[in-house]
Amino acid sequence: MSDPSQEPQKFEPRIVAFLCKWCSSAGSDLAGVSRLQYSPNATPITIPCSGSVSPLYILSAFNKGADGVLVSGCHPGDCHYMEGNYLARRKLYLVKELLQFVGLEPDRFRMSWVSAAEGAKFAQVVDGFVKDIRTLGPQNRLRR
Amino acid sequence: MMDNIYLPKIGRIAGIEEETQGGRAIKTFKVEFPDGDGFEHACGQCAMLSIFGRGESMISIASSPLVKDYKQFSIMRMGRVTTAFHEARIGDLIGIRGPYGNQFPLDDWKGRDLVFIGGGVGLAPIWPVIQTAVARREEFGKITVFYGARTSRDIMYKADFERLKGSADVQLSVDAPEAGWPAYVGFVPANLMDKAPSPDNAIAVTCGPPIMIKFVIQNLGQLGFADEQIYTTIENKMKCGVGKCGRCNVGKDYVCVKGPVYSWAELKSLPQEY
Amino acid sequence: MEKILAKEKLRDWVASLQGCEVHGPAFADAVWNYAKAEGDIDLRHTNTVGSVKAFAFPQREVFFRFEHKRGERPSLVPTLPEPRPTVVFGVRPCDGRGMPRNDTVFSKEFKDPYYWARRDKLILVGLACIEPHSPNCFCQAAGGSPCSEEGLDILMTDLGDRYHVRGVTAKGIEVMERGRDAFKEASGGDQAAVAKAHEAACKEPQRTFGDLVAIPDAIRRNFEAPLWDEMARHCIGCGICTFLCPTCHCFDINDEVSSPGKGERVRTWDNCQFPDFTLHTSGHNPRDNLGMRLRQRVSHKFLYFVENHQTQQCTGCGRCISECPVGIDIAAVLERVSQS
Amino acid sequence: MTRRTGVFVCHCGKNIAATVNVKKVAQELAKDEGVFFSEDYVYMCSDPGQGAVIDAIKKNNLDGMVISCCSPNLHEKTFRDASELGGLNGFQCEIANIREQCAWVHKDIGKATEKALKITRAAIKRVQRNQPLEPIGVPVTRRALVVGGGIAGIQAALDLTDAGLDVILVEKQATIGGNMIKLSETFPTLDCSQCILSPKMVAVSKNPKIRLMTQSEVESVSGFVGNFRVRIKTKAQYVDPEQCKICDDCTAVCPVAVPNQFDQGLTNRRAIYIPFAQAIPASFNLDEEACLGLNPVVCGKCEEVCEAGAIDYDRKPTVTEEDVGAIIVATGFDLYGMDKLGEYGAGRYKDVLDGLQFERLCSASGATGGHVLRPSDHRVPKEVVFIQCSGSRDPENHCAYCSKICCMYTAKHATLYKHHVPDGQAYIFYIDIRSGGKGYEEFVQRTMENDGVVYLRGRVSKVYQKDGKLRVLGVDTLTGTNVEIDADMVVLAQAMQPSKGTAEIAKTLKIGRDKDGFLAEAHPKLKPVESVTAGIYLAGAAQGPKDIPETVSQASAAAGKVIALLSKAELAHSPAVARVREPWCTGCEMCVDACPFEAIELVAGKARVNEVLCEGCGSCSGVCVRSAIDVKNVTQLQIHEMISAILA
Amino acid sequence: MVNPKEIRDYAAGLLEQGRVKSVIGYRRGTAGCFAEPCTLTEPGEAGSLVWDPTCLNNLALYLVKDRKQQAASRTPDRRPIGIVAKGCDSRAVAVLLQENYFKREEVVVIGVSCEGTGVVDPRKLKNSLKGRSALKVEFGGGESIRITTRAGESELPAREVLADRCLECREATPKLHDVLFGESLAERGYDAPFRAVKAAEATSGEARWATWQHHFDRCLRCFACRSVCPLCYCPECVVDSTSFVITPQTSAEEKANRIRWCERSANTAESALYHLTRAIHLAGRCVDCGECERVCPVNIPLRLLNTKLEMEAFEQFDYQAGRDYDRPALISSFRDEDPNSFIR
Ligand SMILES: Cc1cc2nc3c(=O)[nH]c(=O)nc-3n(C[C@H](O)[C@H](O)[C@H](O)COP(=O)(O)OP(=O)(O)OC[C@H]3O[C@@H](n4cnc5c(N)ncnc54)[C@H](O)[C@@H]3O)c2cc1C
Ligand SMILES: Cc1cc2nc3c(=O)[nH]c(=O)nc-3n(C[C@H](O)[C@H](O)[C@H](O)COP(=O)(O)OP(=O)(O)OC[C@H]3O[C@@H](n4cnc5c(N)ncnc54)[C@H](O)[C@@H]3O)c2cc1C
Ligand code: SF4
Ligand code: SF4
Ligand code: SF4
Ligand code: SF4
Ligand code: SF4
Ligand code: SF4
Repeated sequence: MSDPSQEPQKFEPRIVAFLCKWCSSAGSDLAGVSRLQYSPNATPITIPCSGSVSPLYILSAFNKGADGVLVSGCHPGDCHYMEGNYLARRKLYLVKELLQFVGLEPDRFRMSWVSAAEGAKFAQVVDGFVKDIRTLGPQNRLRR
Repeated sequence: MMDNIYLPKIGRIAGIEEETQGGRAIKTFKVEFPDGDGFEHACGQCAMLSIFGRGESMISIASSPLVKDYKQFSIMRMGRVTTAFHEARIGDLIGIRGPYGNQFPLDDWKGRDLVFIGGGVGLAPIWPVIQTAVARREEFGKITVFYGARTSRDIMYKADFERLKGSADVQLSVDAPEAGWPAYVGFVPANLMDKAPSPDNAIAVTCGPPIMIKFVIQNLGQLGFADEQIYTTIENKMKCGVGKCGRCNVGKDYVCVKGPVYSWAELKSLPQEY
Repeated sequence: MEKILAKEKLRDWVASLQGCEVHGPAFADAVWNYAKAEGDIDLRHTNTVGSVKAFAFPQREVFFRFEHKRGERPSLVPTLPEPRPTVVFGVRPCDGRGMPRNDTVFSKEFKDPYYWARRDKLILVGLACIEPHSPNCFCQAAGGSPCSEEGLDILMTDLGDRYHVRGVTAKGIEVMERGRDAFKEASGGDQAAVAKAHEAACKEPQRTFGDLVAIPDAIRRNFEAPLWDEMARHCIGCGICTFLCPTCHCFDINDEVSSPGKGERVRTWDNCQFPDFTLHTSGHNPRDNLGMRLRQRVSHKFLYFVENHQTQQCTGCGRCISECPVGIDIAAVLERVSQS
Repeated sequence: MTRRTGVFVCHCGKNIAATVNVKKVAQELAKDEGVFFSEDYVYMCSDPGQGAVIDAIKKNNLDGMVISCCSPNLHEKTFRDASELGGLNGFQCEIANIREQCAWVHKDIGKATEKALKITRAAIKRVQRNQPLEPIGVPVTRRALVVGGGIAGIQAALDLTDAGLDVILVEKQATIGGNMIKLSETFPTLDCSQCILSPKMVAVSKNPKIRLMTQSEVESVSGFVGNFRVRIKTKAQYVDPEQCKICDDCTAVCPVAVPNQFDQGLTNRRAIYIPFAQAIPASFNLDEEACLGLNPVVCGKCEEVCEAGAIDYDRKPTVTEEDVGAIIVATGFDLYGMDKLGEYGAGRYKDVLDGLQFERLCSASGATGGHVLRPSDHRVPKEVVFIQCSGSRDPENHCAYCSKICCMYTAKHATLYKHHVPDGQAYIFYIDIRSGGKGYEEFVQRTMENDGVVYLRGRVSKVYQKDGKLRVLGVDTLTGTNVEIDADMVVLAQAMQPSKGTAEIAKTLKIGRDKDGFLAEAHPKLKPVESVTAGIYLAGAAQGPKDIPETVSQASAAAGKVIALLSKAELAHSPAVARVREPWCTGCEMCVDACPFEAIELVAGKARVNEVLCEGCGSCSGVCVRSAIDVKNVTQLQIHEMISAILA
Repeated sequence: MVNPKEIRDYAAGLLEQGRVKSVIGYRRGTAGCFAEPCTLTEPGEAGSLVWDPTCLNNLALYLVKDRKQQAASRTPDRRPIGIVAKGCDSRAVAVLLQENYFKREEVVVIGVSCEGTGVVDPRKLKNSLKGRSALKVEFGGGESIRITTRAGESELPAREVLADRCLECREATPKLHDVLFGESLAERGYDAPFRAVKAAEATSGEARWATWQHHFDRCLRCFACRSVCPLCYCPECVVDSTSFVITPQTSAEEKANRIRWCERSANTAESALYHLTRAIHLAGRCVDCGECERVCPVNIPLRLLNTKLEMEAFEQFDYQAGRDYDRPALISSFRDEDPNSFIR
């Protein structure tokens, strides 16, 4: 293998994290303010609401070589836009089921609820996710 | 080993001229061959230009074959590749392969009057013929160049037109009435009828938007030009440029090889799929 | 060269082809298609769904890899294939006849190095069609025959318990030489049996349509006729007909980018039935309806190719009829055109 | 697409530079497509830093700017303003957060630098496709709606009229006053609640700028900040308040008796009643659920005796539509249900009282004329146990939160009890004493010291009846001993919870609630009186447990916000709204269904976004299979390019 | 059993009375024994209509095509169209109505019940005839199919040759119709719905990936599956690059910036992206007509992807495409009790 990131010992998971601006992105800010240390493998993309996440974003990220994709939004009932996260939940449930159905490892796609107050939870979600993906190794199934 | 017909040479953008502005702006690019592997071309031929990562586009070589150290391309911003060109900077390296297509049979036209009728970016494909004819001025009769654009700001090659005026009869026109515009106001076909060049021993070459070409050819017919006296180019979608990929196919011709230059007589025998 | 191969010896012949890639028909996922052969080759196949053209003209061909950072010189790495000799078994005569037609296209004016890199290494072992494989076969109407050798390097004929194997080209004979231990000499009786089998095969009923020679004129005559629109009315523009066709060769070229400025320039199959095939960037589309596209497909095969190369660009394999999801039937189209 | 992007990478002193190699980030990015300027700087948000932004834009003729620094929540505005000064549209500036989301949370310099690069690249991709946008101007209606007529609503309404605004005050009950009007005296000063509230209530009724609508509720709301349209439903007004003379003749003949809510059920009232003497509006009311007369065959007595002719059984509920520019929600609280506190004998024993019942017992206008008597036998209770945190701070069984005011009102109750029954003994079970507030701690100390109230730290496990007494079992965790008290009365200091009306109004107004059901503020610290929906504000106990001074401050603050909002002729609405790509839209209406703000409708078979209603959440683009709708500046194209940039 | 003559008479009647501009139905094709779609415009043509187990196509597709044609036409003809509809075709019409693709009064649904059978799977048929071709395929009555080959006539249990979609069909009688021919059978003795999906789910993730990798790898990207789907009517498909909307208003910017989610290359990753996106786009919309799977020249079991999501829609969200067409679409609605436990 020519790509060093693909070697097991050097494997650094590449994760795209879609964070809603109101809760999860704010939660990650809080993690920062609290100086909580967590894995640097998840790069955030801030979006207005988890409801705006099109399934294509997730599929495309895997297609472009993401080892894991995280979508994080406000807890049910807390959506800044009231309903966006409920729409996200239903839609992404289907995405998750579908990915699993074709045999992508279930741990590669994660969704979480992280509120603006849950800095620690954010750090823990990322760490847990990175850990799971490290055990899985590089994602080569849906990757170009 | 066989030539790799799909592998471009490297070209360097040596100059960028903004011809017109707006949604469908035109820029003229001077392309040099830094590796010294440039090629010769004939009037009317084209080249496949590419920006790596964006794709390839077939573009007419707008400079005269007599100019050897660079080639010039006038590109209208239309889509993906052409936009990438419009975003390029001087010094950028690009891909170029060619030359492709047939040519205007300029040598057959010796001693005849030449009437060029261009519109918009359609001037580019016939520009090298005009340039060459003017350079070999004594070999031809009267040279008239009709060119029309939407407004005076949309006129390409403004500076060159000034120079051209010495050797050819230049008939400019704009579609929209403009204060202080010294020449014709109206569409190119109308200007053509207005000036009514004589068909005797003449060749007419036209290129421009399809609708313009249609009326120009109609009007040339009315002026007495025979189908064999009229030349134009057709620009079907092209991908390979080497007569294989199939999309420029019109009737039995792969336009990238058999075209893009056609006499109206030849074109009439092909299906109207262009 | 003519030989006899006992059916159980096919294995040995295949085994003798070390250093070659061997492909043959295989039945999987409820369809027959070519697959890499491991050991035995099952030659009980009807025609494969995909045609043999893909061995020289694969659906995806990388022309070159590029990497281009701003201000730096782009690096272009051509990826000319360097295949091992590839022997394909079980090629039906219709597919065999397709190859010379493709050779023409990929040679005329400009020689296509990618096609030829593969083509030069390709050895086609044909299998005569003792009976037609679908109600839609029309190789004879298309100027061929169920036992045609055209385009094949070797032609095999099933004689029940054994194959008759004829080396057609030098390449083919060489391949037979390599497996010489598997073969027996063909006797006079064998030759008679083959001739008889071929004769019988040619008598099997097939689809027909008017006179092949008259068709170019018929198309010219009907070029503007409404029949194209009528016949294409239910076409869904999927292009299955052309993707599966042994002679359709249109393609697209795109830059596939993995990160900015880095990627591959790739050729992929394309076809004239897709709506954007001829779409100009301006939005103008010279063939913007299904009727025109059907006419193009038929005309290209039975008129333009004939004008340019004096032969049809259709070998009557019948795939486009059998696999068309909505029953659009080139034989029926030709029949109607001839009669109008 | 912008083609000339500039990048600044901030050191933030050592905050970023300690973990991110900012120089390297800036240098690498300089090579990226479209980047014409890339530098690092020690403090971007300083004046010179902002100056550098302006200079860089002007000198390099930039049309996009990325500042790679701290969270956009902190300085997005700063740098957008600076970019504007440099001649860009604010939206042509984006922030890449490499401090909170990178430098502060990682240690490995190499990895943090790599991540900072990715984050910034993504921001570059975004900014390169940002459109310059201008805020959308929306004209406003200079009128406000206040929902809830407790002290919060009353205060807000009065403040608004002081600024010359018209107000509609909607109250569900027959009178305004809310819970506060039921209180006897108020901590820490022990002034009489009615004495301080009644004048304000009268001021409301006399104020020509306030339209008071009691027995009314908001049925629906449409529109958006500055331009809401509300439908208000008013119960049938069987007694015309204009004509009612408050002569009380009707109650004398009414045969129906029902528990009086104003007295927390300690007394009864008739079906025709006035909640209390100082009720506003000053009028009798007919309780339609209780009244028999709505079926005239059965009764009809009150109409016969009413000389003023104020009673009309045929009245129907009415619905009024009003336009308002802003809304204040002040729907208050309910006490945590007695039914859920069975362990304390609540609901089972008459002498286990809720906090407000005890207020009514102490109140001069209350059930017992201001004497503290046991409801069961009207005897003076000699030993009273007060249980704090009844239902609060108990995440397993009840509410997790601290109700904040119970410590104080229990101290007050004990004090009041001692004032009424000087020889009685008060016990208070508590977990902690929380007495933050001006004069509060002193008040509690006085209660302990001067009034000899026994404070027992610990929980009560059980209350049951034994020999006519209430036996209270508990532990004193300070001494570690079990405590048993035979009390005459037990008073619970229950949690405050959002009133039932709060849940309803949150649904109607589509404003969020927190996990406990209180109305959610837009930001817990910086926007405590704003709801998440522009133009809707929060006041009082509906937003969280609070006492009167806090309620009043928040009400005035909300009123202040509304006054500021409505002082402009036009409001600016965020222009980052959805946009339909019409040729792609087939009018399938999925986005219409998904939009939480009803901002999309079909016009001639295509989706059309009402830009003023759209909040830019992107729910629409998340469901459109054709990608025919996008939120400006967070388009699918941008996200696609950001994903590519991150994974490159 | 449905008498095709009744359908013919009804169709002729519609055309005669001018109630419709055309009737979309099936007629005998020239390619083998299978029926092909036809569009009748004259009452006299109605005699060519057929109804048998070779009426494979989902004709709702042609309502979509007509709608597109009319939208592009300068003189649109929006008179109603009649359509012969099986259960699945009728469900597709229902979803199209739900999505406002046309109005109820623009279509006359001539419902035909599949009763005890349905349509054959040409590959199963070919297989059970050992590679020979059938000359004629008819309903045999009850749950059987009568087949004529050169060797003569024989009757096969329908279960052997019926398409998988028909074996799992939950609604063989069109619910949405203007007229209905044939009996509505509540129970058919075939497979339980989602049988195939459930079987696939019972295998391991590794095994499922092996299967799907194999299939994605084989895909030719002819897009026939998309082109044939009546619900894939998007003017420009986001994952199929063969259609491209250009209007006079489309700017160079827009053309240059069209997102190419999916490359044209037929390789595993791109095909996976294509198929997964399509499956998600059809969640709550796919009516399980099975057309995508049928037309696939290399027989990729696409139906599984769609029915997997239909199963989730049904089991988790109580939603069924084509049944719940008066409700908001599956993915633009939600319930408080939607699955939540997968979220961490
Ligand atoms: C003979 C001839 C001569 C011509 N001469 C001139 C001339 O002199 N001057 C001039 O201005 N024009 C000329 N043209 C026209 C010119 O070729 C077209 O305008 C040009 O090719 C348009 O290309 P584009 O990239 O801008 O358009 P697009 O149509 O946007 O794209 C071009 C290619 O990129 C691919 N593509 C599109 N979208 C994507 C995507 N999202 N991801 C990956 N790939 C994508 C497409 O497959 C397409 O093939 C000539 C044409 C012909 C045939
Ligand atoms: C036992 C007890 C003792 C207390 N003692 C003190 C004290 O001594 N000192 C002190 O500072 N604080 C004290 N408080 C706190 C004080 O009562 C509150 O801070 C105050 O009443 C809150 O006022 P509010 O206007 O927010 O709510 P509320 O008083 O509850 O008023 C809300 C009003 O809104 C109405 N409403 C509800 N829903 C709707 C709807 N959907 N539509 C229309 N109207 C609606 C209600 O009918 C009510 O009139 C005490 C609280 C309790 C429980
Ligand atoms: S296979 Fe059939 S439907 Fe598909 S494009 Fe060809 S003719 Fe049309
Ligand atoms: S979801 Fe998309 S296609 Fe459907 S109406 Fe909305 S924008 Fe149009
Ligand atoms: S972004 Fe879309 S869904 Fe959200 S408010 Fe705007 S229109 Fe509604
Ligand atoms: S029909 Fe089959 S081969 Fe064609 S794109 Fe669909 S899955 Fe692929
Ligand atoms: S796959 Fe999606 S975008 Fe493509 S046509 Fe189907 S529904 Fe539309
Ligand atoms: S996805 Fe397949 S089964 Fe579903 S409606 Fe479309 S074509 Fe029919």
